[in-house]
Amino acid sequence: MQQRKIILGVAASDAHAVANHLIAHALRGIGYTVVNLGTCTPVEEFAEACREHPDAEAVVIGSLNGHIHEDLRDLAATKAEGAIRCPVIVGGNLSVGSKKDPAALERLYRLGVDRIVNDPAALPAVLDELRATRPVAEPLLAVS
Amino acid sequence: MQQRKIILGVAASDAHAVANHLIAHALRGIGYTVVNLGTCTPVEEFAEACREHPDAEAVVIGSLNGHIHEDLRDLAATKAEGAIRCPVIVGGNLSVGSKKDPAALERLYRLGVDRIVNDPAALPAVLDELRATRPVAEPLLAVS
Amino acid sequence: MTSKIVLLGADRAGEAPHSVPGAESLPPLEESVAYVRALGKPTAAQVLQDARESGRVAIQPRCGVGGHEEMKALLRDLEAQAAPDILTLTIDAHTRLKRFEQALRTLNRDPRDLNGYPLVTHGWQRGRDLNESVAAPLEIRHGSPDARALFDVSVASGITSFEGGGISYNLPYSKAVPIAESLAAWEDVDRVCGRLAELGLIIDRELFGTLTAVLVPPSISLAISVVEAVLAARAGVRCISVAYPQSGHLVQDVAALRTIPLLARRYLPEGVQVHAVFHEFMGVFPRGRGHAEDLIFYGALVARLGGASKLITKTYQEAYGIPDTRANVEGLRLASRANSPLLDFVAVDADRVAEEQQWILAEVADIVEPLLEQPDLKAAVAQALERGTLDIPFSASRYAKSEIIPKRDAEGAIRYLSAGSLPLSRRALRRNDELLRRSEAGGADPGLGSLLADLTGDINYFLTLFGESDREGTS
Amino acid sequence: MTSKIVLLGADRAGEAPHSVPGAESLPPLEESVAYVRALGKPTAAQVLQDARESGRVAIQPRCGVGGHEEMKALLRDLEAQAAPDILTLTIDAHTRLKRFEQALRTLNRDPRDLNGYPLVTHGWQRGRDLNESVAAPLEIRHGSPDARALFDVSVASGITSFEGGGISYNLPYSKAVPIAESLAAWEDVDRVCGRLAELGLIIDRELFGTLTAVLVPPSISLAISVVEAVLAARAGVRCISVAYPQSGHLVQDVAALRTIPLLARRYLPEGVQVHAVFHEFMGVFPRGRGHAEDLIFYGALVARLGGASKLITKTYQEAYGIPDTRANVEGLRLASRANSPLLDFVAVDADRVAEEQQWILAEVADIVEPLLEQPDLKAAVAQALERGTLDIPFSASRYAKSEIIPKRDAEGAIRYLSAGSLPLSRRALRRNDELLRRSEAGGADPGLGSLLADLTGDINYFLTLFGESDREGTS
Ligand code: B12
Ligand code: B12
Repeated sequence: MQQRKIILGVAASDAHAVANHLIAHALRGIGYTVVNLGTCTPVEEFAEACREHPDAEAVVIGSLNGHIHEDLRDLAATKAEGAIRCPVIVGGNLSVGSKKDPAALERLYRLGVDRIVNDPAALPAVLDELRATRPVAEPLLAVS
Repeated sequence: MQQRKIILGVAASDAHAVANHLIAHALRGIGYTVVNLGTCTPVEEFAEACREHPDAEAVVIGSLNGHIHEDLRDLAATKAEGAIRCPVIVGGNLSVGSKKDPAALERLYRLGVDRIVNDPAALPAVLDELRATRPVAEPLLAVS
Repeated sequence: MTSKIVLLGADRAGEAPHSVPGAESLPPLEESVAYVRALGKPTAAQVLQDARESGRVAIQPRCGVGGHEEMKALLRDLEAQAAPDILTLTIDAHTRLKRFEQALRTLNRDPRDLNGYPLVTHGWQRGRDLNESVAAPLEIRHGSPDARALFDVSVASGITSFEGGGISYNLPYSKAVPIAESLAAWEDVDRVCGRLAELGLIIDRELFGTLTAVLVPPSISLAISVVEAVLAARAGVRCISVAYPQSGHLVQDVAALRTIPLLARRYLPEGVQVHAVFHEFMGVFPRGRGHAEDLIFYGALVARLGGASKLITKTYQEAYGIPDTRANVEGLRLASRANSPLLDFVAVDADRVAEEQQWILAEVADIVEPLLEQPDLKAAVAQALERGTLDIPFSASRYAKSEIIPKRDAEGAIRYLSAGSLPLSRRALRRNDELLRRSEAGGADPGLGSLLADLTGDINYFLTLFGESDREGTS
Repeated sequence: MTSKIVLLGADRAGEAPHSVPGAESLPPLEESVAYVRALGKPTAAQVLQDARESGRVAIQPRCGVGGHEEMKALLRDLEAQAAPDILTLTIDAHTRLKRFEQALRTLNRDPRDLNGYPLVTHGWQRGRDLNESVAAPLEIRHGSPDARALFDVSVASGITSFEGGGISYNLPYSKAVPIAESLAAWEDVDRVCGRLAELGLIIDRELFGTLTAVLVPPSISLAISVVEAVLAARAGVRCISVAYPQSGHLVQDVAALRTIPLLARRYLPEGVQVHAVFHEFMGVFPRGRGHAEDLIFYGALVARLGGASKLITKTYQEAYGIPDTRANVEGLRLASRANSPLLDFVAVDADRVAEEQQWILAEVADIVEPLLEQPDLKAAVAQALERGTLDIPFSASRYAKSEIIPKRDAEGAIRYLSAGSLPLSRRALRRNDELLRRSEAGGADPGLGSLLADLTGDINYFLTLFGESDREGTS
């Protein structure tokens, strides 16, 4: 059986590597193939990876430095072009400042993000759920 | 020559003794006779001392605990009665709280205080000045 | 702002509890005990016990303002922002001296003119209201030679800790209250604590070893606390906190704090819980905010090193006046840092502490043992104060001779320049002399003028240490 | 709020200074030197020197917001309320990576969306405006593999301290910048510092030994700083600050800090001023405010014990996001307490520090000496990173192998679980093994899952220490 695959990376202006390393390790540990683009990854690089890995279930983007909105500026357009077709999950520290305004998350959805996840431990369940509800025809085996 | 004399004390609700001890010592050191009534001295006790020591040049009252206004409530009346005739000097910490409102000092003058002095070191000069300007006929030798 | 109120309970001032008209307005002790039980918060004694067991120093602010709503807001804000282990009602200086009429008048004119909360004037229902508005237990801190009216209202308010003692709340706080009177008044208070203990409610009775706060030699502070503790225990008190004021000298302070449990074992019956309480520096405080904060943190660290169960904090506004809420919060938060698990490595020279402790123990023994031998301890205390064989520096009261002249040695520890008539041993006196002589360059006998200058220098010790020579720091 | 602005100077990004169109808009170096002289404030280098001579630790915040007026207000407020010795312009993450267009766009849309001050975008006149609005000298803190455009604007702004280095501002901060490129770009920066020194202006060049901040073994941090310092000194830099990040283990941190002057003596020419800088814990910060504050104070105390010239502070909001002004002020004030003269008695076990220091020195020597022997040090560094004989954990960059696996020993010190291809001596490797084995109960070879769990545990060291196991503290 084919391994499940995701594309992982950190947003374009963001160099925080630790969570990225750990999430990649953890997903590999439960059987995923992780295409890890690492830190400082612009949207077009995610799109390229999608082209190379059409079987990827999701693009999973971390952002900690507060710049996620500018860094994902081109996401909606890229999705509209069809260059990214799978769901986009975002997690991390998603705005600048110590007091968090939920409006920052609203803005992300408007930018084309499909799911916002806080805790990396929740990723497998979210991936399962997205896979189960995905509008594609080909039959899939849900694995947990 | 007769020694100069003052009446010293701390306001009625106030038990702070240290500055009182030191001021008494210091004035004695420069030749004053100090009638020290000590802490917790109501206005009537100052008036009594004035009766006993008509030669006192001034009544010098310390207050640190912030209660000077209530403690000197009867001062104006006592002066009006003639029970205290010499000038009344007040010093210390003259209101409650860490931010000081000059209005607190105004209120003291209205209560019948003649001089407000911050630094005990300034007392001799103030006493000299009060003595020099005092409206009594008898000739006096100014000593510094 | 508090609406006008009339005087409640004050008519009982100076009278023995439950024996005067007006006392009907207070609930019976049993009801108050039940109230405390239903309150759903630990007693102060429990908090102290827990702190000791967990190796933390419990932290408590000084706080008291005149108005009731203002007091409630103050307690709530302090709790919300700094979560002290115990909260305080500091009582105003009129109430302390039973000047209830003046307290009432000031309260009705402008509560901000009061330097504390006039609990007797506000009455016990408002006391309960305060008690119910915070999770921490409350202590009454005041300075009343005769606190019986205040204590009754305190108990009725469900307050489980009460500061004071017949010596320590007389000599520093009043001019003309005979010591026999204050001892008798406090015996009444302690007896009620005994009855409450029988009813199952332990009141923490804190003794004000801080005394006049300025240059108090440790053995004076501790000796007076030992005497008061013995009297309290005999009257039935079951939880005693012995407060000791920071001298500013590390070894001396740690030694003094660590001596408290030894004194308890030596002079008090078993079954009495005894806690060491440390008062952050109680003398002339530096004016510069950073300097004041350095001293606040240092005090808290010394409390930890000395094994105190509780610390009473100061604020960076100490030199200026009663602090505002924010300064109080910041003082508490800063002091809390000294409880940090990351500071386990901080230590003090154990040998020097042990040596200093031996001397403190010996001096305290010299002072208290002749008294404790007497059949009537209260009478013995009154007589000793008259003779100067018990004494304090800078007494506010005529009933102490105040012959003691304290002086800092070269290292800053407080010693006896003159022990007055204290019955200290020759050895102890010689050691004090030697330590002080080391600090004199010339060693010549100082004149009176220089004595005053020296004293002032010692009083202003921390101003000098921080270079605030002209007393004008930056706030 | 800042009014819309157009891009100045950014066109020079990535180009050598003074060689591209647009450079005309910047003043000549001579003018900037004269400007700094006329500014009437000490340089950062002077402040550091003064701090060292007076035995104080200079204190500096991190601070940077997007808007110009907001940045000015921030600097002024921090100075008015906490008087740090040096102030910071923290640069936003777009500018760091020369994404000037994105910085400009965000600035014009909403400056609050920037995580720092986009100095290149604002331009040098605004830089001078900031400089003139406070008394303390400024440092630029950023994270740019190629900082030449930023440096030019910084010099033109009269800013006398500039952080970074060809390794330390590449590997943690970018993914795909070849090391040769960043080394060359930083050599340009350092050469300009050399010219400025000839013109009489000493720029403090701080090296970012903090690296990826999470579980960085001290010998890695110091080895990379030694290499960068040697390169900087060769390029003409006269004042070098070596920053070392708190590991959290007292002896290890004090030893590492005290090793910095020894390394300077061993590897740097005379005439180069070298300062040790301590970064308060740079890893995962506790969320509870009291816990965060405990860690902040502890860090400051360790800086003092280690003899650092400067401390970079954190705030109790670290775990949440860029702090607000008040949190920043409180962090600075709290850290200042560790400079208190009252804490002279606090000491650390000198023997253990000396032992740890010997090991750090030896490990650093193992790593750097093979490189320093090479005729072309820059080339040697690039090659070493490729081979893993120079390496860092958790690299953001592809140009480090990141084979090192760090681990805390039983006491919390950071050791090498795997040293990857680092040329550590057998002795050093054996000691690391032994220290780590002591922390394993069973001693069995851990599986991959448990390795990940261990690593996460070590990353969350202070969360565990403070009992914030679920990462949800109280703010
Ligand atoms: C020691 C002390 C005590 C001791 C006093 C022991 C004793 N019997 O003497 C104890 C612990 C008992 C005590 C009790 C209280 N205190 Co007290 N105490 C202090 C403290 C720490 C030092 C005072 C002192 O001795 N200084 C040394 C002497 C030499 O200087 P000084 O008193 O500051 O006086 C200087 C000037 O004011 C001036 N001066 C003083 N008197 C006079 C008189 C004249 C004529 C002149 C010209 C000048 C002058 O000269 C002095 C030298 O510069 C001060 C805070 C501080 N300053 O650091 C608080 C302080 C004075 N106390 C204060 C208060 C409120 C109290 C209490 C009411 C408790 C409370 N609610 O917190 C009780 C008072 C009880 C009562 N009935 O009065 C407040 C006053 C607040 C305000 N005005 O807003 C202060 C400022 C503390 C504070 N920040 O809250 N206190
Ligand atoms: C280590 C660190 C660094 C290191 C990073 C080294 C590296 N290359 O990895 C260094 C020192 C280089 C650094 C630099 C900067 N940093 Co930084 N850094 C941190 C720090 C201290 C720890 C981050 C970390 O590694 N945590 C360990 C990992 C395992 O946890 P985590 O990253 O917190 O992520 C958790 C969640 O967010 C989530 N998560 C993270 N990613 C993802 C992804 C997905 C898909 C999901 C589901 C979940 C998820 O899961 C993790 C576990 O719970 C945090 C503060 C803190 N948390 O204590 C600041 C912090 C993240 N940094 C911050 C900033 C701003 C910066 C800088 C811009 C500098 C500046 N202006 O101050 C630069 C960024 C440069 C750039 N181009 O991005 C801010 C972000 C501010 C904001 N959002 O408001 C923080 C919060 C610090 C602060 N309070 O200011 N930083």
